[in-house]
Amino acid sequence: MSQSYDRGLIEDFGRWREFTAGMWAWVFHKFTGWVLIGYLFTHIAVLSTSMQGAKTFNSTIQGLESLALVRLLEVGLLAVAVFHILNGIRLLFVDLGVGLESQDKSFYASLVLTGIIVVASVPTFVSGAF
Amino acid sequence: MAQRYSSFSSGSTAWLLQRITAAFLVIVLAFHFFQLHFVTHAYEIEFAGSQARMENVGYFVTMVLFLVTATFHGVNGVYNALVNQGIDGIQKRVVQIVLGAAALLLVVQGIRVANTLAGF
Amino acid sequence: MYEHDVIVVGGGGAGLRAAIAAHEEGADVAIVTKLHPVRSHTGAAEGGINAALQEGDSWQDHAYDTMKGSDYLGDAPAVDTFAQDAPEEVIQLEHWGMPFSREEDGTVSQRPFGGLSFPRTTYAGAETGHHMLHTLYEQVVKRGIEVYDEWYVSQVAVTDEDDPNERDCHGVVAWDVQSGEIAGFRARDGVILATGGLGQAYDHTTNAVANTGDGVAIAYRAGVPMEDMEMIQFHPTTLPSTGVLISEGVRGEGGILYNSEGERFMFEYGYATNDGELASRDVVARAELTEVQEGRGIDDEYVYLDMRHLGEERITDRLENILHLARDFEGVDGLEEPMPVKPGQHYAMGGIEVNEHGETCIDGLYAAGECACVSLHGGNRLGGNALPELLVFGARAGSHAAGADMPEPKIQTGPDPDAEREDLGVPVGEPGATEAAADGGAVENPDSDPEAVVEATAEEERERIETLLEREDGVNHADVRADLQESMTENVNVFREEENLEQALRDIQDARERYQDVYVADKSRTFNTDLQHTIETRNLLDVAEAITMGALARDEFRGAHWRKEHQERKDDEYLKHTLVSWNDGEPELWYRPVILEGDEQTYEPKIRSY
Amino acid sequence: MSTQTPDTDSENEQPSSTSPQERRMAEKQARKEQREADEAAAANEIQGETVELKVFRYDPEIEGKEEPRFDSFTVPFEKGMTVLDALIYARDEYDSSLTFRHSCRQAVCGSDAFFVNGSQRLGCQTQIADLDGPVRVEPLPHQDVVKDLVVEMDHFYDQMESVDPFFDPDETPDDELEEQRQDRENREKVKLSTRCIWCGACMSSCNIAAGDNKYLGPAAINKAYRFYMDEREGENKRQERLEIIEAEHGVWRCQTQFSCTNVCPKDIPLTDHIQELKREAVKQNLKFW
Ligand SMILES: Cc1cc2nc3c(=O)[nH]c(=O)nc-3n(C[C@H](O)[C@H](O)[C@H](O)COP(=O)(O)OP(=O)(O)OC[C@H]3O[C@@H](n4cnc5c(N)ncnc54)[C@H](O)[C@@H]3O)c2cc1C
Ligand code: HEM
Ligand code: SF4
Ligand code: F3S
Ligand code: FES
Repeated sequence: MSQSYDRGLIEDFGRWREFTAGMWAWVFHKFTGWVLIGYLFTHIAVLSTSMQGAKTFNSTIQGLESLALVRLLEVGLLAVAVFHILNGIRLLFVDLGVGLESQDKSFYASLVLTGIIVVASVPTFVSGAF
Repeated sequence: MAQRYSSFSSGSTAWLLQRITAAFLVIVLAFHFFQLHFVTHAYEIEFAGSQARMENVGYFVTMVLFLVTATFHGVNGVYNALVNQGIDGIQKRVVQIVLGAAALLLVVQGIRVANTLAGF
Repeated sequence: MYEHDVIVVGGGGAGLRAAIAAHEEGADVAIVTKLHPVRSHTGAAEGGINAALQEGDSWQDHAYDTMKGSDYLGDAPAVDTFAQDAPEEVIQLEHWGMPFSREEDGTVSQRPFGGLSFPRTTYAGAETGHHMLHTLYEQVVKRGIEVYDEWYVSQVAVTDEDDPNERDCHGVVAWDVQSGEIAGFRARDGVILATGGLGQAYDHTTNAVANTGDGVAIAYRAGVPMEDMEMIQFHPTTLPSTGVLISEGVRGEGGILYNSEGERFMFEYGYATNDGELASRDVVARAELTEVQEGRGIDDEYVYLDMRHLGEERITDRLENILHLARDFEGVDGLEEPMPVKPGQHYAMGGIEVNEHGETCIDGLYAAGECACVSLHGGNRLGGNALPELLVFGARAGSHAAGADMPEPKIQTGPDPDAEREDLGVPVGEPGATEAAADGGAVENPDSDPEAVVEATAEEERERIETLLEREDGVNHADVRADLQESMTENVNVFREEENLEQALRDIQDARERYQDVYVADKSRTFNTDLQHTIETRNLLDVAEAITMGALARDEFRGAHWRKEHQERKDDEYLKHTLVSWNDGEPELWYRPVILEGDEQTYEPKIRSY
Repeated sequence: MSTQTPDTDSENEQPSSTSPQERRMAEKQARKEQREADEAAAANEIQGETVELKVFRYDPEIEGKEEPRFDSFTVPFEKGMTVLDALIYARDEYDSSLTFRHSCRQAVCGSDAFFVNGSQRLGCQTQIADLDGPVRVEPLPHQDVVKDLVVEMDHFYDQMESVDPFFDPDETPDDELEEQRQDRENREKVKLSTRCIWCGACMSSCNIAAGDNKYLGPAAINKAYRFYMDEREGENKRQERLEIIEAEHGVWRCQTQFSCTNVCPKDIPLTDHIQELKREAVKQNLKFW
């Protein structure tokens, strides 16, 4: 057998510039999914403070909520969740075989909608923190 | 020839459940976010409030279901992502065990929290 | 050394069908092919497969049309066998799942085609060949037939008796393109050559780059005569830059041809005052070339085929794939502009001389498909008759090689000492044919043990390749090939004049001499296409020479063969096949009479008019 | 009747003060310079429009090519020129060792799928005029490179063949001349799936196939679809084939990236077909509940 040259994984990541809509959707969906499940773990961990009693619970939550950083992270979480939901819905349609021809458009729509929802929610999210 | 499988674990079930949980999550997650960021603002959250909500059986059940479906959905998603990256053999076994344990832990701990809150 | 009962060289329609047939006969078969089977040029066929399937049609009619189409240069036993076997073969394909186009009631559709007295062309959309090729390959996979893909066969291993009729073929020698390994393949029962067309002898062709006439040249150098090589079909509407075929459908739907003056020349200049654009292929091709030669071509090269007037709706409905072809391969939008077209080489009616079982004169050596000449198409192939040929004669060659019982053949093969010979008076042949570096001819081999024959041939091949690779400087084969193609297109095209044909022979001779100094710049053993093309060019020289010799010798106008000096068909003189034998590198041209007595009728030469 | 002695004889006899190796190297150098000069001259000579090609080069055996690199070629542009035409020109005029598969020149043989300006395309089906220069041509990503633009296809073929890609009815009509019937509608349904030319572009574009070597890949799944949906197919085979495609590395691996559908030169709606098979598998399994 002749040798052949395996260009390895670097290739894939080097090619991100050439990704098309469906691939970006896949990348983002993956990323947001992982963030969400990561968050779920942290979330439950934080809530577990309630098991030590109401005080600890309250002070932890309010302590966290008073941090601007946490507020910003929450906006991030919202963005992540909203995108995952919208693109998730898009994927559900794709699974049903509906609207496959406009899969790229629906992806862009998810992005735009996510943007709008997040921007619109910012005031509610950060109010009181700054 | 690529190998054949006896297909003892049907991928279709996991796939379908991932979609069904997703559909369910759309609703609950939206509700959850709305409830805790818009109806009650996050910074206003207090033990008492959470307790009050949790004492409602309907809410309690929804939250537990939310937890279970989200866990399944998330963990199965992660597992799928890893299989897509071509894990196999021992590696795959380990991932299955770790993810399974993590999921179990998450669900158990989550239910305990909910119980505490509800005061059951 | 690899060993099998039957070795099939080539994985196109003919090769695959032969392999399946041999396998069904119980043989251990292997296909050795330079392209993966699904890459074969059978996949390019668009139009369809002829077979008399319907009520009201009969194999006799199909045979009659074929014989008439051949301009009475077909051999009746081949024509009859063909027409009789075709229906079963086509239905066989259907049973194998081929996605034929269907009628309302679910039966396969048939459409009319040029030269047929009945609509008997079955088809699968506009990509019949593609579906046929894939369907056959699927059956090969199903049967687990071994395929050595990307193995280039360069020689057949043949014993060295003086008379080719007494030689035996014991296998082939091939090299693995990917690794450079050269190996012998021993065939216990037979070798079937199914290497396809030779369009690369011309620079403008509908054929693939891989269609280099390898099988024809290999068999020729092993002692098998080439038959009717001068009979080359040209298609009038091919795209100038690539040779991609624009189907007759465009003209059928009402597309018109015009020249640079905007004249509808088929009528204006009286080439075909009745049928106009729909006159037969050769007539239209000659008309186009005349226009160009008389200065009314566009860019001195092509004419326009215009379908804009048909309207967008009709075009997208019926000719959509043409829009894609023009767009993808010529960068022209057929809805906005006329499409440039010119004639291109399309099909070789001639080839390796075989009988109706696919046997050559060398025992154990068979040929089928476009590389073979059972003498079915004679002077002119009817559209849709090549694909069924692959099936019918591929299957027969496969069965026979695997030892099936078959009746005595009626067609004779092999050099005949009593035949009428002709000397063209122009130098032809191979300088240095007997030198070590030259390939082909029977390898000297005192030992008649089959394995030794294969091994000795392989050894010779290793030496030759070594020699080619060792040369550090010399001529690039691409230059030789380009000159050859140019000369062939210039001189042995649709128009054939004595002077030009002689010029072509001199050019070929020239090219041969230059080829003696050919060198391979790429020294790698890995996927060396430079080496492969160099060897292919050598094959092209041999087939081009035979084409030209035949064209020069045949002083008449028959089928696709048009001679300026001889404008009529001469039945009393030329109802005979042209054969060219290798003869140690000095080609010898001789004739064998056409067989017109068929199973049920004797075909009477009639005027070929439609 | 030979009039000429083969070149090699005289060459071998050359009295050499230097070792043959050195001599060859020197000659090689000279030739290289000559070639470069020729190329430069040719490039200068070219009147009118030209195209700049950047082509990936690699050869495990040839010094200087063992490390992959890009070579540039300047090729005269002609109307209607395709990427394949440009490559052929570069090979025939400048560097005959430039290696790529190609055959039909008309998008039916599927041998010349390359990575052109960041996308999987057939060289013969891509008009240079449609591309931004310089045109960058690379071998298909995610497949091992054998040499230059030639990639290892065996894995792709294995995947294609692993779905039992052949028709296998339970029974065919007894009469040799009697065909099986197929509804026009059913033929329409499988029509697009039968157009596949095995070029491998889709497989190369799919990130999942890149990560998971066992994933059947879009082309093989499409092949399975072609038979699964054919009403003439036998029930037994249909079930068997379904099992193959719904195994762990079958349809479930597809993450609907759509890249396969985007690049397929035959416009086969691959994602569509994969999704339909997923649903089909779910349906079949639900029956047993
Ligand atoms: C554009 C076009 C349209 C056509 N349309 C029709 C039509 O509508 N109807 C019709 O009946 N006919 C049609 N024809 C003619 C018909 O398609 C061909 O004659 C036929 O397909 C040839 O098949 P084959 O099996 O002989 O050769 P091919 O399909 O060309 O196969 C040759 C095989 O041999 C192999 N091979 C070659 N040389 C070597 C070697 N040295 N070593 C190893 N392997 C080798 C190749 O790899 C290949 O697998 C058309 C032809 C063209 C070009
Ligand atoms: C709210 C509605 C949600 C919808 C509609 C949704 C939808 C989906 C869908 C359809 C997939 C499968 C993608 C595929 O297989 O191609 C998926 C994957 C995933 N989801 Fe969700 N999801 C939702 C919420 C969540 C939540 C709450 C979490 C976290 C707990 C989560 C975590 C994940 C993860 C980790 C993946 C796998 C991502 C990957 O491919 O790597 N999702 N989601
Ligand atoms: S499905 Fe399309 S892209 Fe994939 S191999 Fe077939 S033709 Fe090529
Ligand atoms: S690119 Fe891959 S992920 Fe699915 S849609 Fe195509 S197979
Ligand atoms: S050369 Fe055959 S597909 Fe491009």
